[in-house]
Amino acid sequence: MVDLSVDIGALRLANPVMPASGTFGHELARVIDVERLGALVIKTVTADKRIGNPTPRVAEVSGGMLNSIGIPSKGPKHFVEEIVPLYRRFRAPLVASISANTPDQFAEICATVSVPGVSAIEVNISCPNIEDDGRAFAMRPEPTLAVMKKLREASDLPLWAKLTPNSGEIQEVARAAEEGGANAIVVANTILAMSVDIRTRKPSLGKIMGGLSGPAVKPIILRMAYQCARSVSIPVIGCGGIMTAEDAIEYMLVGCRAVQVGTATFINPTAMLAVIEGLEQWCREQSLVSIREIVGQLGDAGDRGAMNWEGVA
Amino acid sequence: MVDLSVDIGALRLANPVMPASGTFGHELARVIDVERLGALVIKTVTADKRIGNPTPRVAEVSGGMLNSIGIPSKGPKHFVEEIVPLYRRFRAPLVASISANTPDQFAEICATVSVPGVSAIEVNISCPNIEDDGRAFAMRPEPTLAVMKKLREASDLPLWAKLTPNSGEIQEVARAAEEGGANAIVVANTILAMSVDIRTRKPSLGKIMGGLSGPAVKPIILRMAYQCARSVSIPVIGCGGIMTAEDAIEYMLVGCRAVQVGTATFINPTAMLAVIEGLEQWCREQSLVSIREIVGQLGDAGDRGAMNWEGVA
Amino acid sequence: MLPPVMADRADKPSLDVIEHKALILRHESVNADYRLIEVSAPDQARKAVAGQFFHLLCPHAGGLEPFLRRPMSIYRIDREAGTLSFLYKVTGSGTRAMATLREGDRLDMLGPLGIGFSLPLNRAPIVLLARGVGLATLAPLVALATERRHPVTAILSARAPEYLMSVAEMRADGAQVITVVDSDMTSEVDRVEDLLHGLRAQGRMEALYTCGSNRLLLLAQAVARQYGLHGEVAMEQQMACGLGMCFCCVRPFQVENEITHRRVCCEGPVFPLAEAMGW
Amino acid sequence: MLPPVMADRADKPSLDVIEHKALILRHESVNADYRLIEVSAPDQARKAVAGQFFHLLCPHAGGLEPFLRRPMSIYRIDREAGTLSFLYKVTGSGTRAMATLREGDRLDMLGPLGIGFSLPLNRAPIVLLARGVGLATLAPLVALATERRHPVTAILSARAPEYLMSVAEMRADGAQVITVVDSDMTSEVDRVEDLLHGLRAQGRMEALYTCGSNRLLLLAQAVARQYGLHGEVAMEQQMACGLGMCFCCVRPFQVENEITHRRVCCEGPVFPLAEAMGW
Ligand SMILES: Cc1cc2nc3c(=O)[nH]c(=O)nc-3n(C[C@H](O)[C@H](O)[C@H](O)COP(=O)(O)OP(=O)(O)OC[C@H]3O[C@@H](n4cnc5c(N)ncnc54)[C@H](O)[C@@H]3O)c2cc1C
Ligand SMILES: Cc1cc2nc3c(=O)[nH]c(=O)nc-3n(C[C@H](O)[C@H](O)[C@H](O)COP(=O)(O)OP(=O)(O)OC[C@H]3O[C@@H](n4cnc5c(N)ncnc54)[C@H](O)[C@@H]3O)c2cc1C
Ligand SMILES: Cc1cc2nc3c(=O)[nH]c(=O)nc-3n(C[C@H](O)[C@H](O)[C@H](O)COP(=O)(O)O)c2cc1C
Ligand SMILES: Cc1cc2nc3c(=O)[nH]c(=O)nc-3n(C[C@H](O)[C@H](O)[C@H](O)COP(=O)(O)O)c2cc1C
Ligand code: FES
Ligand code: FES
Repeated sequence: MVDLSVDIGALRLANPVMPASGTFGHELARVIDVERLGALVIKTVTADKRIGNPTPRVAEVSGGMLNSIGIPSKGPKHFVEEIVPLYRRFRAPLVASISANTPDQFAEICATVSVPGVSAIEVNISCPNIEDDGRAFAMRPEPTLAVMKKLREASDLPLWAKLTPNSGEIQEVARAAEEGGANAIVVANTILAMSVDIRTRKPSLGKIMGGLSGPAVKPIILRMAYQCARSVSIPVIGCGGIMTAEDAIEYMLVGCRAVQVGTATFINPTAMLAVIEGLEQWCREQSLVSIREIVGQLGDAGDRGAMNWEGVA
Repeated sequence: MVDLSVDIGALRLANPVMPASGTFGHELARVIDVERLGALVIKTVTADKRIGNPTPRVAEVSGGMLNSIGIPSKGPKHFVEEIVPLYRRFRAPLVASISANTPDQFAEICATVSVPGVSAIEVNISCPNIEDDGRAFAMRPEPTLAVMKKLREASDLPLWAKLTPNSGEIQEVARAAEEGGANAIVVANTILAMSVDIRTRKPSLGKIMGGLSGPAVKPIILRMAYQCARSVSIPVIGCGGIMTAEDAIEYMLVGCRAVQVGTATFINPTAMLAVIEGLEQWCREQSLVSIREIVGQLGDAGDRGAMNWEGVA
Repeated sequence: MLPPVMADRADKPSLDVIEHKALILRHESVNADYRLIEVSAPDQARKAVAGQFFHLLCPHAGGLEPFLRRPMSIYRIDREAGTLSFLYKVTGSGTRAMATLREGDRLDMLGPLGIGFSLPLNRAPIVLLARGVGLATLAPLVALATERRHPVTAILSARAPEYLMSVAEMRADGAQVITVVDSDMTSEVDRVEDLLHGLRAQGRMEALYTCGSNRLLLLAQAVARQYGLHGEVAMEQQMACGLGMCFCCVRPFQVENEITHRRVCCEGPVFPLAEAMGW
Repeated sequence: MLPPVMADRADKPSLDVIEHKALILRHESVNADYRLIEVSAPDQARKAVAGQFFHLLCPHAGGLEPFLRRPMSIYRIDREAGTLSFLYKVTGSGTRAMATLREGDRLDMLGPLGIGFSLPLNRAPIVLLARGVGLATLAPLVALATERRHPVTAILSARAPEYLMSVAEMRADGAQVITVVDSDMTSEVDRVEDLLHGLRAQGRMEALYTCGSNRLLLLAQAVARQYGLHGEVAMEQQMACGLGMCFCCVRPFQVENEITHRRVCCEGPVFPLAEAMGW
């Protein structure tokens, strides 16, 4: 019997597999047994009410999809009163995801959603900070540190900082999040991208640009997860292009304590359960007692030829 | 008869299709008629001599490949004396690609390779600048401006600045390159990525991390090309994941004057010729007189539903 | 205006959605554009309601494309035989890939999904106004309504006679079918409007259902408003999850002069005619 | 040490490489691991030389994978019949996809590529030392050498007798074949070394060729050095372009105690035995 449980700070998860925010809702319980998931991370809720971006909001690209949903939101009050209760019936811990336009708004909503029934808060700092002319908080270390400190003061719940892969300095941003009091970091959100329908000559998305997700992003996000895991001492949760247990194992080998699965669920609603089963089977094959044994166990690089690279070994 | 010619600054190309640096060499003339290409961009040569990175240097990923070649180089003298003459026999203009570890070395090699037979110089500022603790020049606007000014002084040939998609502020970098005297910008180099062989638990690449190229990067680089084309007035050359004429058309619609094809040539050595033929045919179908008519001709975003988005249209 | 019979709605939270690889029993082309695919799916056939759809995984035709699932309305439900059919137009990568499936292959289908049509009370006569793909969506409503003893008139609009579909099936199901086509201009909006007023005069129109054309949507809205009819429209939007989780599939609706945004996959695809927005 | 006959080399700049979708004439499994595929390719067969390879495009098995081409040595060249064969081991995504090809399908092949084997002068006797995949690479050298009247001894090493391949073919081509296997320990390095000294004593070894095993490479280097033999080894490395453009396929070599890096695809795959580096 393999032990799949992992600890994200103080929070113990039955297994390292959870949905990625915005790709999961209680509706999935109509198709699969969501009780079996390590945690239930739900759609980001913003401090303000939003209708989201004009359609089309989704487009297909090679090896993935673009989305420009834009976080439609009914605000924190509706979230606490209407959404949180919907998840009471599930055993798996509920992880809220929040976002806001300014550090103060962010801290305010963070406090508001720190209610019983919420086990941790994923702070989606990949969204625009209007005080830094629209740049996402997590684009740079300074605003990341500033907002994390405010968030830390606003709540006693575990805070997971979700980073943006659009930053050119994600390691520094990860360190800033840790310094600011994050209990874990999630690597990462979608990569800004676009596509064009050459028949109509229009952008495929109503917002022109949107977030790329799916298998196409995996090698990029895996690299960032590896860099971040080596830069911080808090747990790193990998998220990007995970379709199979093999993908999840790659993320854990480079140092991730847990993983989030997003787009895969759209293709196959049972994808997360298949990842959990695949992890368990792989552990058995490798005769591992606990999945925790593989976290960060990346071997040395280089083939045999590399041994003589600059002279006889 | 369709006019496929485009102007990159003062340099007129017979058509907008050229190879991406490092994915082409005179060896391709053994398989296809390279005379038909818009230009011949060859492998980057560095100021110093280098053996390149240990093997494995290549790995397959979903929708693309990773490489960690690391620019093996015999230096500028060998380039001018041995390589440039090899291309005399071809009609298509030769574009050198250069790189260096410091702005001064960069300027020096730029002057050295400014010889007859070289029609333009692609300056690969996506490589580490040891004076900015190993960060690539093009990661930030300031070092980009600084190195471009030095390069501009060093040569009278057209300079094409090749940017890195790993930057979080590619528009600002593009503007800095223009301000520094670039005659065109190439968007973009490979995206830093990695993958793991879970059987051996080793990184797939000897260098652990390497550059992602191929269809997987197209939506990301297309977005950057779009952003850059709107930020600068010099020509933008799109480069990332182009496998077909349709891909090239997407790049031209978002504002690229020309395109470079890299990885596709490895899969199909005739890919560039197929792109040229496809462009010509598409122009005929759209009854265009010149391919230049479609540059930047991106239509308005949004579907019918979007018309009533926030109220009746 | 007659209230809808909620009992016919399929959006009960209790409803569980099935992901299943169903055996393909039949797969043939109906005309130059359309193909009909029939699968064995007894459980889904028992649950499925006219107006609902399935989210179909198209076979990979080399490349990960088609990457996302494709939504398709239920065209025919045969509870006895335990079969479901889809009538689809070959459009792009997904439907092209679907067209390659052979009898005996499996079709990975997720569903039934969404909210189906609701019927007025007291066997009131209903009118269907369908064009193009809309036909596939409205067809099963004929069977449902006639089964429930509602007199049904179906106005089918198409480019030309050869593009008219399932006229015979609908007649067999007991509907009066009126066909109009562009080729002889019978499909023009004002002429279809005359038809509707005529049907109303004959007492054959207490409720109005439409799908597949913006012009017909606007017409149906006007006529329904004029006579205070119960009306419904089935709408389309690009989808990712098909389950209500991703908010890709929203459309704007007008409720008391307020714009609200609804998800086609779970708050539709069938919506109150009065609230839909055309352009 | 005998100089190689440059005439046999295939690296003339004049050589043009063909990308062609060749008809598959035969495709069968040889044993649990290996499959043999034969294609019709008259032009390539005329050009191809033992030791060269083709860069093969594997069919897409759903997903863009296998993305890159796969290098495969020429196993058999039949100029009269205008056919080429490859003997390959089913390893991962690419070869698995290749294994799905059927007779009558097309195989997209780029080549011939690289530098082939060169033979010593004066019909000098040669010895081949092959293991595993190395056999596929050395096999055509038997035909080339016997054709040129070189006495050929082929030492074939394998895990067990059932994994020995093309023993009969080589004998038919006129080679003396010695088989050694792990299962009875005849394949151990020191016993193979004894065989080589024996062959030298019998005057049957003026040149030595090897492929497929690092242990055998080190042995061959030692023996060739001892007797001053002309020696060659065929090496492998991951490839992208296969044409010498990308520098993915380099390996380190030792030339007068200097390390130099060479591209397997165009400076090899056949290299001077003395300069190759084992580990
Ligand atoms: C609820 C619902 C029911 C439908 N029922 C039917 C039906 O019974 N018969 C039928 O022929 N068609 C139906 N459609 C439309 C059908 O989904 C599209 O024709 C199909 O997705 C096109 O896919 P493609 O890859 O062939 O075309 P592409 O244009 O290549 O598709 C590209 C992307 O756009 C999406 N897309 C394209 N057109 C539409 C559309 N009209 N609606 C939603 N998404 C679209 C695709 O799903 C895909 O993600 C229905 C759509 C919806 C929303
Ligand atoms: C010049 C040359 C000649 C060869 N001749 C033969 C032959 O005749 N018969 C035969 O069975 N094999 C031969 N090989 C090895 C063959 O290329 C690999 O077995 C094959 O590429 C494996 O691909 P895969 O997708 O099945 O395995 P995977 O492990 O899935 O391949 C993953 C990646 O690694 C590369 N790769 C894996 N193993 C090798 C290898 N040994 N050499 C080079 N690249 C590799 C693949 O090309 C692919 O890019 C030769 C290799 C070279 C370089
Ligand atoms: C349709 C869609 C909606 C998303 N919404 C959110 C969101 O609200 N908040 C958030 O932090 N990430 C959101 N994401 C990003 C995902 O959580 C995840 O980071 C990303 O999709 C990469 O994972 P994947 O490749 O497994 O999908 C969304 C992604 C998709 C595809
Ligand atoms: C094997 C390989 C080697 C490369 N070498 C260089 C190089 O030397 N200089 C450079 O500027 N870009 C180099 N690149 C990047 C390409 O020029 C190009 O920017 C990138 O591959 C994206 O284009 P593609 O998706 O069409 O391949 C290399 C790419 C590959 C795959
Ligand atoms: S398709 Fe995901 S919410 Fe409708
Ligand atoms: S494979 Fe490209 S240089 Fe050898």
